[in-house]
Order: sequence, then C-alpha cells, then structure tokens
Amino acid sequence: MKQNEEKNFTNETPRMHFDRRSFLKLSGFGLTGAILSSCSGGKVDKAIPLLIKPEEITPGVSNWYASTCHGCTANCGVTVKSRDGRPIKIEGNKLHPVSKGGVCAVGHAQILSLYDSHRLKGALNNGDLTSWENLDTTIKNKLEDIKDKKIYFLSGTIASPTTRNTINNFLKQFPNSKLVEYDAMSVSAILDAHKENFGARVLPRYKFEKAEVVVSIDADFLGSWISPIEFTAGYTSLRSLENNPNQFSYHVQFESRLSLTGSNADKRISVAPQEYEEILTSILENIQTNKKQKNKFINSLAEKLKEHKGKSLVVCGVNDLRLQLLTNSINYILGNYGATIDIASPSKQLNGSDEDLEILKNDVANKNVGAIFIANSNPVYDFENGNEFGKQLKNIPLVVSFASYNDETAEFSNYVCPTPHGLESWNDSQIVDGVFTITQPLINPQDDTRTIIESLNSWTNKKETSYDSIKNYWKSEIYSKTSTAPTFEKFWNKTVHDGFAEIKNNNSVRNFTNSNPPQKKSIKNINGEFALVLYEKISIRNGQNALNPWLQELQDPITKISWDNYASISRKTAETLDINEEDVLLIENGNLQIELPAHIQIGQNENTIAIAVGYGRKGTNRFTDIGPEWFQSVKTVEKNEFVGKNIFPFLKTEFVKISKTGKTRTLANSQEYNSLQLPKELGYKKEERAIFQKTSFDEYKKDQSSGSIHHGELLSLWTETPRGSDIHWGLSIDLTKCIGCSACIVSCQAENNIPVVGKDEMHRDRDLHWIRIDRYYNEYENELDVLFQPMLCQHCGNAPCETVCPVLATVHSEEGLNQQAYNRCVGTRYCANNCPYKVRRFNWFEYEHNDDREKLVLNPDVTVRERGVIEKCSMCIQRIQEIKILAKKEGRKISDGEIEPACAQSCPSQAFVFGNLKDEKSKISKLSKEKRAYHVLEEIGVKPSLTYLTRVKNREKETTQHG
Amino acid sequence: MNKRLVVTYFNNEKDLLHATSFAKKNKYEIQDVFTPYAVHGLDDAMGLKTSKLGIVCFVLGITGAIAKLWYQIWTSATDWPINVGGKPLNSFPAFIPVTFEVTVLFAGIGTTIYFLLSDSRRWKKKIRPNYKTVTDSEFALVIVPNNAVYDFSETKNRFKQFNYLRMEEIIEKVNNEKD
Amino acid sequence: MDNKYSILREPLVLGNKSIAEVTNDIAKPLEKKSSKLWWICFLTSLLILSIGMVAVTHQISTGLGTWGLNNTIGWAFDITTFVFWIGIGHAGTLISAILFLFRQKWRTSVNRSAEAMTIFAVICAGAYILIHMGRTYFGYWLIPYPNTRGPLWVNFRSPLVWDLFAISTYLFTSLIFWYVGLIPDLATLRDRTTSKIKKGFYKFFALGWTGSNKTWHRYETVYGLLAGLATPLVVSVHTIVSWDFATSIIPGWHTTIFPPYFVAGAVFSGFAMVLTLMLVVRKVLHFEDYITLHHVENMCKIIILTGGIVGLAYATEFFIAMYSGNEYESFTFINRALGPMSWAYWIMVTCNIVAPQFFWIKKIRRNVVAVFIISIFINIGMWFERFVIIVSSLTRDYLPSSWSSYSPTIIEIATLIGSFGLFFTLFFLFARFLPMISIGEVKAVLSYGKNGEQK
Amino acid sequence: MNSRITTIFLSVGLLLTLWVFLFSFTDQIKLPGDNTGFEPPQPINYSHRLHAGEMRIVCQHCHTGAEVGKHAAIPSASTCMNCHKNVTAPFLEVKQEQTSADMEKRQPKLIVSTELKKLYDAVGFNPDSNKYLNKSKPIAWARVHSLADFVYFNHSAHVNSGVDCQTCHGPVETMERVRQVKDFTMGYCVNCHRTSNLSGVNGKNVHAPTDCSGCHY
Repeated sequence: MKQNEEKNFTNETPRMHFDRRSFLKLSGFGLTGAILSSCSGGKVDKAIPLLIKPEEITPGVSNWYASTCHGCTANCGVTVKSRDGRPIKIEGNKLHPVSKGGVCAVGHAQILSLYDSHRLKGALNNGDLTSWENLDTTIKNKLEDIKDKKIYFLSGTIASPTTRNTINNFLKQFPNSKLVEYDAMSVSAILDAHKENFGARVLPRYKFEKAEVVVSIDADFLGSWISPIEFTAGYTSLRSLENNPNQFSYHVQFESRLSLTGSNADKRISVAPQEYEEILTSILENIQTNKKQKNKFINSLAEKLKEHKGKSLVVCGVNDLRLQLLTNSINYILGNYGATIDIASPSKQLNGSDEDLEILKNDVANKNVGAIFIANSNPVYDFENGNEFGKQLKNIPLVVSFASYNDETAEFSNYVCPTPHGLESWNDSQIVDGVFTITQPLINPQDDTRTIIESLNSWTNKKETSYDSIKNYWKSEIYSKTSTAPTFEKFWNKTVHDGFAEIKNNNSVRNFTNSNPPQKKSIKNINGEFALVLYEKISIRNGQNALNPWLQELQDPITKISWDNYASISRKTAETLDINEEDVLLIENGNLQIELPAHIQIGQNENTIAIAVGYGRKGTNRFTDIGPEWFQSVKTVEKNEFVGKNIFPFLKTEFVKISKTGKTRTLANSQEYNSLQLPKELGYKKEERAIFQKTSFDEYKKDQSSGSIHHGELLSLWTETPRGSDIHWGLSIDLTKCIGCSACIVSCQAENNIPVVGKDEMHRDRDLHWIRIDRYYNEYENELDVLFQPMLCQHCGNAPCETVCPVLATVHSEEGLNQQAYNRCVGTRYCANNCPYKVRRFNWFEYEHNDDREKLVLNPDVTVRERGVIEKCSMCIQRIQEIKILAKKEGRKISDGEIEPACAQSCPSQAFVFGNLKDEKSKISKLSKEKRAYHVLEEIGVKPSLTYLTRVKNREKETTQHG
Repeated sequence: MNKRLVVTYFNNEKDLLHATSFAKKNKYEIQDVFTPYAVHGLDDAMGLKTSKLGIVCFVLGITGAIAKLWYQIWTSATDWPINVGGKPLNSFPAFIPVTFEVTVLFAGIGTTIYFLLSDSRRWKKKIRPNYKTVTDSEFALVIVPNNAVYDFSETKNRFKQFNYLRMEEIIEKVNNEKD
Repeated sequence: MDNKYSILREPLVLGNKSIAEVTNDIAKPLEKKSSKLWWICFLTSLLILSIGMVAVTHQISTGLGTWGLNNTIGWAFDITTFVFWIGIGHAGTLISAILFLFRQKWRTSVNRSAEAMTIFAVICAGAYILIHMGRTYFGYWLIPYPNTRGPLWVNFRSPLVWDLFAISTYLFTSLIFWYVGLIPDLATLRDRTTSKIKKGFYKFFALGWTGSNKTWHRYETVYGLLAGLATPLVVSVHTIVSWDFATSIIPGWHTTIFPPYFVAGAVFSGFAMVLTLMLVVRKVLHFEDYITLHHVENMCKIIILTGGIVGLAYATEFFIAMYSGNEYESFTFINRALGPMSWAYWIMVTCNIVAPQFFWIKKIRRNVVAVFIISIFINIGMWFERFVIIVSSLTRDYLPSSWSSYSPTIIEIATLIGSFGLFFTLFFLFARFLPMISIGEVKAVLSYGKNGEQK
Repeated sequence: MNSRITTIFLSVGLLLTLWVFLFSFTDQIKLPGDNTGFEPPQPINYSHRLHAGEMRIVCQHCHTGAEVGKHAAIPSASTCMNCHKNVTAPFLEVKQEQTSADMEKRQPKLIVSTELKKLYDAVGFNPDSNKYLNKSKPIAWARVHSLADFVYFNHSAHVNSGVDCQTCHGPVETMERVRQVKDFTMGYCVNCHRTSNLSGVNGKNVHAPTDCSGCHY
C-alpha cells in the first residue's frame, strides 16, 4: 500500500526533461539535439492508482493536520501539509496559545529530517540489526538479573506527560531507580534559584508581551533561549507600531558576544561574563536602596525599571545560581512576579537538573550502576567529559539508547531502540502548565522503529500502542481536570483537531523567601586569557539538527557563515595578536585543546571568545558528497571529517588561551561587505545608502514619516498606460518587527524545492535561497547598530530583468507579479546582472539530492529547476493559484489574508504582510500608505511591489543619513 | 552560323584604353574587353551605361525594413500583447536596431545574388580568348569586324599605333556548349 | 585616380613590380608546399584550440558553475571576450569598406586579410555567445521561428536579440563582401594552378570569372554598394553591442556615450590586431614590397586618433559620473579607479592611453618591432577595457550586501585561450589556401606614386 | 555555370520554405512534443465505448478527482468493484448460460470474463464466494495523456468553468481503447484560453489566464 503511494507521488514530482537530460549533455548544442530533446513521444509511463482510496485523500489535493514540532524542547504548535499521503511542509498553528502561529528555522527543517534515510532502520543489538522480539526478551532477562542494582533513566527534558508517566511506572518496578533529566545547554540554575526563593523548582514562564522594559543579561531569548518563538511573538507585540503607535518597549542587552537578541536591543552593552555579577548587584542596590552607582547608565536604567514596576522584566541567561538569585530578587522587588513572570503556571520546556546529573555521573564513574536508559539526549556528545563517559558506560551491564540515529551514544550502548521521527508517531507534551499539545503522525514509520512508550510498555508486558497509552492517560489525568467538553471523545477529537488543549489550573501564587546567595566565586582572570562563551546557533542549536542539510546551509543571521563553527574574536584581539579572518587558532586550557578558524566579529567583547556548540556531530561526514563536483570543486567536508568541531568538552571551562597555528580554513561567508557606509578608503566620509531607513521612537512620535526619504515621482520616458486586472499582489516587510531569525529562509526553501548547494558553492556566493536577510553593521552614537533587511524579488512594475530577457522567459503578469518561466529560460543571466537587488538565482549545476528518500519532500506544485536556468522568488505563485482556483470554484472573491506566502505564513513576529494593493480595505494597502512605508531604491524608478516599513528603535535620536 | 572575332592583346592599360576608344570612334563593334583588374576609364571608352544594381539594392533594402518592422510590431503588440517591464506594447524605438540590421541583410545579400545570377549569363559564353593570360597580366580587346569593309591585315595596321602584343582572328560558334 | 601619376606620394608597391610579377609574388606561397614555419604555427594554434574545446566540453556537460561567476557577477570572461572579438572584427570592415569609399588606395594590400580577420573574429564572438548560455542547446530559441508555443515569439526589446540580428548580419555581409572581393583572384589562381584538386576548388568558387570588363563594370558597382552597406553596418554592430550595457540600469553600464566610445575602441583594437597579424605575415610570406612601412605608418596614425577618442571617452565617463551627482554612478567610478579591481583599470589605462602615444614619434611608427610590441599592448589593454566595464561595475552595484568579488577559474582561462586558438587556426588555413593580398586591386595601384612608365 | 548558382540558391530557398511550412501547419505534420494518436495498450482492456458510450456513465462518476482536484485521477479498483462485485461478465454470456442451464436442468455456472478476472486478481476478490480473500496487487495503467513536467494543469479549474472533457480528450465515449486526439502543445492551450476569454465557454463568460504563471511555476 505505502509502496504504491510512493510510486504514485514519485511519478508526479515535476522535473524538467527528467529522463533526457543525460542525452542533452551528450548532444551538446545544435538544432537536432534540441529538437530531439523536446520529443517525449513513445515513452509509456505507468500510473498506479490506489486500490482502495481512503475517504479524505484525493490525488493532488493536500490536507492539513495539526501537530507539534519536535525540533527543540519548546514544542511549538504546527500544522503539517500532507499531499497524497506524504507530509511536505510544516507551518505555524495560528490558534496555538504559546507559539501563536510562529515556527522557527529549525521547525521548518524538521520536514526534511523526516525523510532522512540515515536514521536507524531497526533495533540494534551491540551494533547489528535485530528483531524487536529478541531485543525485548534479552533486555527483560537482563533487567531480571540487575533488578536491585541502581537503575538510571537519563533523558533530555521530557515534555510529554504520558512518556514521563510511563517511565515512572516502568521505574517503579525497581527499588533504587531514578529518572534524571538534563539539558545540553542547561538552565538548571534558574530552576534551582526559584526553588531557593519560592520553594518550588520551576522554570518561570516569561511574559514578554507584558514587559515594557526588558533587561537581558546574556539571554538570547529571541534566538535560542528556552522558547524563542513564544518570546519573539510577545516581544514584538509591544513593538508593533501599526497596532499601537504610542507604545514601544525598551530593551537593554548586556552580553559578551553579539547575539541575535543583542542585535535587536535598543541599547546593547558588550561586557565580559565576569562583569555580569557587578551589573546585577549594582542594579539591585539601586532599586533596593536608591543608592546611586558609579555607572551612569545603570542608574538611568534602574530609574526606568522603577518607573515600570510590574511592567518590566529582567532575564539572565547564565547558568549560575548566584546570578539567577540576584535576578530573582530584582524581579521580585520590581513586582514582576505574577505580572511579567508567571510561576503559578510555569514553563515545562526545560527541566534539567545539574545536581542530579552530577550524582549520576559519579555513580557511573564509580561503577555502581546496573542499568542506564538514555533517551532524547546524546550524553557522549554533549557532556564535557563525553568520551570518558562513553568508556565508563562499557562497565554498565545494561545500556539502552533510544536514539533514532546511530549517534555517539548509541555507539557505546548495548542495545539501541530507535524512536520514530516526531511526525511518524503519536505523542503529547505539556509546554507550560495548563497547555497540553498533541503530536499527530502524518505518515507510517518508514523504518522499523518504536516510541519510548511502546518500548517501555513491552518491557512491562503491557500490550499498548503509544496512541492507546496517550489516550488513556489523557482520559484519566487530563480530561478529568477539565470541565469544558461534555464527553471525553468530544474533548479528544477537538484536541487532536486543534493540536492542543488549554486547561486552567488553580495553583496558588507562592511567596518569596529571600535567600543569601552563595559565596561569589573568585574569578581569576590572568591577562592573555580569554573568557570562553559557548552558545547555540539558531540553526544547529545543541547539535540535534546537525544532520539536516537545510540548517547546515542556513547562514548564521549575524556572521552570515554557514557549514562551520568558528571562534569569534573581537577586532581588537585580532589586531593585538595579528590574527586574520580564517586563521586557524589553537584554543587550549590545560590539556583541553581544539583548533578552530577565527572569525573577527564586531560587537564581540575584547576579553572573550565565542564558539557555537552543536558542531562536529558524528554522521555529518555524509555531507562529503553534497554539492556539485567539477574540475575545481572543493568538498564540503573532507572524508571522515565532520562539519565543524565539537566544543562541548569545554562546557565547564571558563578561560582559554589562544594562539595561531599558521594554518587557515575557508569559511563560507555569504556576505562580503557589511556596512551601509561606503568604504572609507574610497574617499567617502560618511556617505550612507538610504536603502535601509530607520528612525528613533522619539523622532517617530514627533513625526511618523521621520527617517524615510522619498524621491518623488520620476518622469516616465513613455506614456504609462494602466494595465492588469483588479489585483496587484504586494508584500510589506516591517523592519521594526523583523528580528532576523531566518525562519522565512528555510520555510521558502521547503515550499519552493530549493536545493542545497554545499559549502564550496556557498563560499563562491552561489547560494540559491530565494529570500536572504541582509545584515548591516552600522554606528549609532559610537555604538554598534545591527540592521536586518529581508531581501527578495521586489516584483518591480517596471522590471529591468524583463526588458532584457531575449526569449520572454520573464515577463509581467496581469496581477503585477514578475513571472519566471523556467522551461523557457536559456540562461543568459542578463536579467540577473540587470537586477538592482541581485535577487535572481542561477542554477550553476545540476543539484542532486544527496539522499534518495529526501526527494519525497519535494513540493509537487513547484517545478524542480534544471541546470542552466534562472530562478527567483515567485511570491509563492502556486499558493496564489491554489486559492484563486478555489475561489473561482466557490464563485467568490479572494478574501484579504487568505493567501500567505511561505515566508509570511510562519514569521514569528508577523513582519510580512501579503495582499492585494488595489483593494482599498486590505491590510497591505493600509500599510503601504503608512508614513513609514518606502521602497528600496525607489529613486531608480523600477516601481517595486514590495514595501518596507522604516525601522524604529527606542532611542533618543536616530534617522537615516543620506550623503 | 559562325561569327568572326578579332582579339588584340596589350600588356598595359594605357594602350588598351587608347585602342578601345579608337575602336569605338571607328565604329568597330566592341564585343568586350578583358582585363586582369578593373581599369579606370575603360567603361567610358567602351561607352557602358551605369548599371541599375543600385535600384535593386534600394528596393530590397526597403522591403526588408518594412517587413521586419511590421513583423516586430505584430508579434509584440498584436499577436500576444505581453507586459514586458512595463514598456508600451509597441515599443517602436526598441524595434529600430533590428529593422536596420535586416535592411542591410536584405540589401547586401539580395544585391549580390542578383549580380551573380544576372551576370553569370555573360560568363557562360565561351567567347574568351586565351584566358590563361587575361586573368594574369594581359589585356584583350575583342572586336566584331563590321563585315562591309573588313580586312584582317588592314585592321592590324590601323591598330599598330597602339603597340599591341599580337592580334588574332578567331571564329566563334554561336551558342555552343557550356564549360 | 587623378593623382595617379603624382610623384609626391610614396609608392604603395615597391620594387618596380610588373603585373605578372605581382601575380607571381602573391600566388607563389599558395603553390609551394607548405613551409615548416607554417606547419609549426598551424599546429600550435590547433593545439591551443583543442585545449579550449576540452574546457568548453567540460563546462557544457557539467554546468556554468565551472566558471568563476556568482550570484552578483553573471558575466565576466565570456562577454568580455565576446565584445573584444567583435571589436577586433571592426578594423577589417573599416579598412575594406570605409577606406574604399574614401578611395584610400593604400588599403588594397591589407584589406583582404583584414576582412578575413573580421570574419574569424566574428566567428569567435559568436561561439562565445553560444557557450555563455546556461542551456546552450536551446540557443536557437532566440530566433523567431514559427513554433508550437502558439503566439510566443521573442522579445524584440532585448538588446540580446538585437545582438543576434546585428552579429549574424555582420557575419553574412562581411562574408559576402570578402567573397565577392575574392572572385577575380580565384579566377587568376584557377588559371595558374597546375594541381587538379586546387584547380577544381578554385574553378568552383571562381564561378567562371572571365575578366570581361562588362562584368568588371557591374562588379565595381556591387562592391561599392556592399562597401556602402557595410560602413553603417559596422558602426551599428558595435553600437548595439554597447547597448547591451547602455540600456541596463547598472551604474557603470548605464552610460550614454557608450556607442561612439565602443566604436572608436573597436577600431582602435582592430587596427592593433591588424598590425599584429600583418607584421607577422609580412615577415613570413615576404610581402615587404606590398605591406610597406607606409601602410604600417598609416595604421599607426589611425591608432593615435582612435586611441585619443577612447581616452577622451574615459575622461568623459568620469566627469559625467561626478558631475551628475548620482551617488551610485560616482561611487562606481571611484571604485573602478581605486577599488579592489583598480589593478585592471590601471592596466587598461597604461595600455590604451599611454602606449599609443609613442606613435607620435615617426621613428617608432617606422620601426616594425616597436610597432608590433605596442600593438600587442593595445590588444591586451582593450580586452581589459571590456573586463573593467563589465566586472568592476557588477562587483559593487546598488545594495552593499550583494557586493562580491570575482576570480576566473582555469576552465574560463582555457576557454579564452581556446578562442584565440580558433582564430589563428582559421587564419593560418586562410593564409595557406587563399591569396593574402587582393591581386587584382594591387595591380590596379601598381603605377600609384610612380610616374607612368612601366617595364 | 548559371544553373549551378541557380540550383544552390533555389535549393536553399526550397529548404527554408519547406521548414516554415512544416511548422505552420501543425495539425497536418506532427511536431516534436506532439503525441497525437498515442494509444498505448492497457493492462485491462477496459472499454470506454461500452461504459461511457452505451451505458452512459458520466465521466466524473469514476474520475472523481476531476472537479475537486488537480488530477482527474484514474479510479481506484474499489470504484470498479462497486458494480463488478455483481456484474462478472457481459449480459449476453450470462443469459446464454442461464438458458443452457435451464435446458440442462442445472444451476447456472458463474461466468467471469477474462478481463474482469484481471480486476478480481488485482483486488483479491473471489467471485465464487463473493468475498475479498486473496492478496491484492495494484494495477499499473499506462498513462495516455501526459503534459510536460513543468506545466501545471488543474482539472477542477477547467471542469468547474464548464469545459467538457471531450474538448481536450476527444470523443472518449466512442473509443474502445483511449487515444490522444489533441496535441497538448502550448499553442493548443494558449489559443483555447484566448478564444474562451473572448467568446466564453459554452456561453458562460470565463477568465482564462494567459499569464505564464497560469501554468508554469
């Protein structure tokens, strides 16, 4: 059955000259070759219909199902598009109470890892495949033997209540067993701090949508901290001027590396980690005792905080109890608990405990563990003493891993019980207290896998699928708590349909008990040493997505580098130690050593060096053969080498020495010039290009059009005749809202079948992304100011690309779109040259999928482009057509907001708005008439259909300079 | 019926020119003159009218121009009016370059073809004297003696003054086989 | 014509040749067995050509990524070299057509090979047009032919379509012009040659030419007409090529003075190339008497003139860029002269502006070696001119985020060299089988510059 | 000599005109990419003449996808079984058996036509016991009408704006085995779109896109 389906859809994935390309290559040029090439006659291709057609499936019509994303522990709500029985796109669930319709880059990319054929095909017994029956019996026997030894269940944060319940039931059989949860990038200190202050070990739920003043100490809450999508939605809701032009939150960021959050802050102060404490204490002192501090800014900030009691929020991303306690007391004094910080219904998204972990580590080291089960985690990779830990595992009689890849940990376990992909199995999760979500499978498990619940059930001789277990648990535990739905079935069906259920809980507000913080650590700082800062990239995160080519190729929004991790150092450091970009550095602390290429990063604190975790994952060596091969091509990864280096061994290291090795390593940096200001050496003082228009909130309040420069109507060389239908599609991008999270890039890649090109091509500036996010460094009062500008086809009314195309491959549609007919294109690249925005992409090579199963992710409504043709943003024309046909069938007009391009659909901050510019009432035409609205390069008279809205930051005075 | 021709050979263009004009004056029917290169003044000496190739060329050119211009406007404004870069459907100025090129193409190729076709009629005739030499270094004047008063030696004497190399009398069969 | 017997001018042909001798001198090399030197030259160029072929094959079968291009820089070596070759071609037409119309007698001994050069250059250019396409095998879509796509034709607003028409017209017209000029000489050869095959060959293409003055009369007319057509054509072709850039919106491309600037540049580079070739031919085939220093000097003078125009154009570009006050424009030009690609710019300036100044000195104009070297410099300079215009403008245009840099791949370089291989292969074949100098026309000017007496 | 040049020019001219003609009369001469008359053998000799012609079963009865989705979709075997669970052979054969059975005074044998046998094998149906017992295996039909991969064609859009199936597929109800009658070239589509924009479809005004993005994306 499934086979037939597969046949069916592989049949219909569009491919240009699929079967005759090889011939074309041989025939080279010449008329005969071309004429023959266009023949497809004679060839009979088979069409295999389903024998028995399921009710809801109509070939060629896609259905949407609500589910939950498992890209990280934030568990955002998603809806998944299924076409002919195969899921092909993940998008945000607009109804979802927590993620509010946003999905991050990682979330979008999950659809690709679903079709990853490198996942384990079945259960492993010491490395070789075995049947589940055998495995179960052996494991059960082993468990019999070591009944009363110490048994650990080590797992990453478990969001699923059912799973947790099952695990507990399973562990109950054994006298001294323990469930230990940990997180690779731990926030344990936050929970511990709250235990001290409130007596409950909880992770508070931060309500950024209520915080008018946000102070963040090294917390990258827009990028990778706890629940970025939720926070982004909240954060931007207070910075959306079209809704409320008089309100704008104020955000201060103290950090050592330039994070995504920092680059969006109104005021960013670069400090070394050892200074965080001083900052917190001085703030605390000021608000406690009104005692003025040396640092003027701290005082003014404290004043602001005091003005916004209960409307402010101080967050600290450092996993250090002392700092967290300070933070708590500040928030408490400011009365933020219960207002902007909710511990009554806390977040469940991270739950790890370093304390428990330490105990476990000791026990393992001291060989008094009988059995260990490892789930949702990869300790051998992400422990600071991973390899050592792996060796120690060898002394444990029973080591079971639930990894779905043959990863670092699986290698050291006796048995591996592979778990299916998030979209292949039923699951549930409790994101925050009171919000339960359902994970609905979209496809049968492609490999012989089993969920944790099922495995544990079969070891406790319970014949129950995870679906049953979940349903039963919900019936008994969750449904009972709610009184909304009359019957459980109704409740269950609604929940599965919506993807979540909200259950109000009546936890009492706990009261604050001040606790004296632990003795401050004496921070040694021998000069010549640098504070080491480890961070998560928004794409790879803690390493669990390292095997996903889309995420590997996604440029870091700040450094614009893909396919590598690197040591970010400040320019000053680079000058003093005479280090150039791409020089390989030796980073060492005692016997710990690692070699990484240097990246000179503006905004990096000069006493620190920042390195991204999650690289050097086992299995990334498969990317050797990704990207094209030709005379001068360079492999993405050398044979049996990994993408980047694993920095986790340095997890607990605070200071490192660095030295040059004399080697160099190329970094695939896709943006060569980083400033709006023209190069000084060319005799330009401070000339700035007005393509990114910005203003300060104060200026904005005075004059809404401040900062936007208009050049007025340009004369036309010919008489402009109004053309086209009553529709003119347009897109507006609010630069105030866009935080540069890059979700749109991956969403677009998934929607439009954009191939992965590999490191060498990225390095040669040949990325194929239809939308890119330009990042400019600018100066504001001698401080770094980072600008993000999504750049995609502007669908110009007077498109320069169209006039120059010799074969009419790109012309204008009557709905104001700039169309590209791939099959007509002959590839002169003239249009790309003549595009002032340089958003046209050329298929330099034939980009094969490095994995056959990956082809199933292709969107059947979008042509897979052949070598030698130009492609570019089509404004998701396939979606427009789909809705147009639907509306036509139902004999109605298209309603505003009904069509959403991939980029707009799941933008966590709703920076994109798509619609009909000719419809007076549509949101887009309102926005395009806003005072802030402007077109990029409108002075060259190409009449773009895209509108940008001036970026506003909460500052005294700042407007677009223009030379 | 056969035709009698007198061929006189010279080794430089001056003598030839004089001889030709002499022949013309004396009512000799000048069949043709053969030269290794285009001798200036010979046309007048032979009294050739300027050819009408110029008109042919002009007409062809105009035809090309009109045809092409119409074709361009028809394809881009009438047959399938497509909005290309917001330009007017009939972007007349943009159609000029191609129109010009086609004009030249038609005129150039057309004229040449016309010339070759029309002239090859003459080349066909095998009225050429010893042709080894006329394409190399010698000049040949071919006259048709007017039968009334004709005497070979007499003619010889009359052309003596032009110090010709030699003078021959040949009989040409009218419409004989191709070469 | 009237100054035929003047003694003020120096003769165009030296060594008191008789008409017969002329025929001999020019036809001899074609009748002798091919010399060792010729074989060496021919085989080398053939080798270079094959290198190019290998590169092109790799590129077409693998993809255009084998060139150093990227998202920002869509054209580099390909179009640069295309424009370069078209430019080279122009001298040929100029010498044969324009000088003919101006009755410049000295053209006679160089026009034949100059025209040949034109044709070969245009062929090279055409080849580049083909291989620079992503889907070469659909190149024929640029031709508006009746098809199954219903009413879908081509975009006559696109300079590339103009190019297609301009270049094909140029090729055909030059070909015809060249061939018509050849007919009498082919006849001469036909009548001289002894070898059967060659005779057959010449006979076929001589179309039975007799040398009848009636034909000569009409022949001259046709030749004149063709010359008349070719003259505006040659101007239009490079004008259109320049429009590829002038009609775009990229600062540095979008420049109104491009047409005259490009035409002048073309003639400039063309003559340099003619000199380069002629000086070699002259030596190898012993044509010193026909291609005299007088010829060389004349060409040098033209180079000074056109070089001057080109220099003026450079200056104007800069002035306008600054004067217009257009930020993008002015930046592009500052960047061109001082930016990361300034090296290319300064090579261009030295080769195109400085080098030709030496021609003011008569000694140098009449010193074959010096002229040869300078002509080579000019060729290089003119290639770089196009490179600078195309690449340096593309590297840094409107949005700083998309600024990029360019470096050629081995494949690209091999292709460039290969195109020269193609050119010289064709040229040497021509030198072997067809008269390098127009026999008929030289005979006509034998007496030029001497008093009438002939042997 | 004369003749040589003439022949050269004439032949060239002839070739050109011939070529132009070839392309202009598309319906006379088949062009590359034109599969008119394509009639592949099918795994089961299903007769549209019988079902759509004689029985007058409307197209969408089996090709359900046509008005809802992109594909008109070859019906799944279960659709056939709706009727052929009971109808196992042509009426006449059954009748004949009946009469002969009556004459021989015996129970009429169940007659299963050879073609339906294939269907039953496919769905694993046992006509004698009238139950689904055996293993099922899919039927691999040969695709008759196929457009280039880079063309997006949506049946529902056309069916719902009143285009008859026959307009593109020809008189299928008269065909024993389905044959392609129209050349599915771009010209064919575009010209139809243009005319229906002017004159409408079956008297109904329609808006058929003539933009590239109507079909290519």
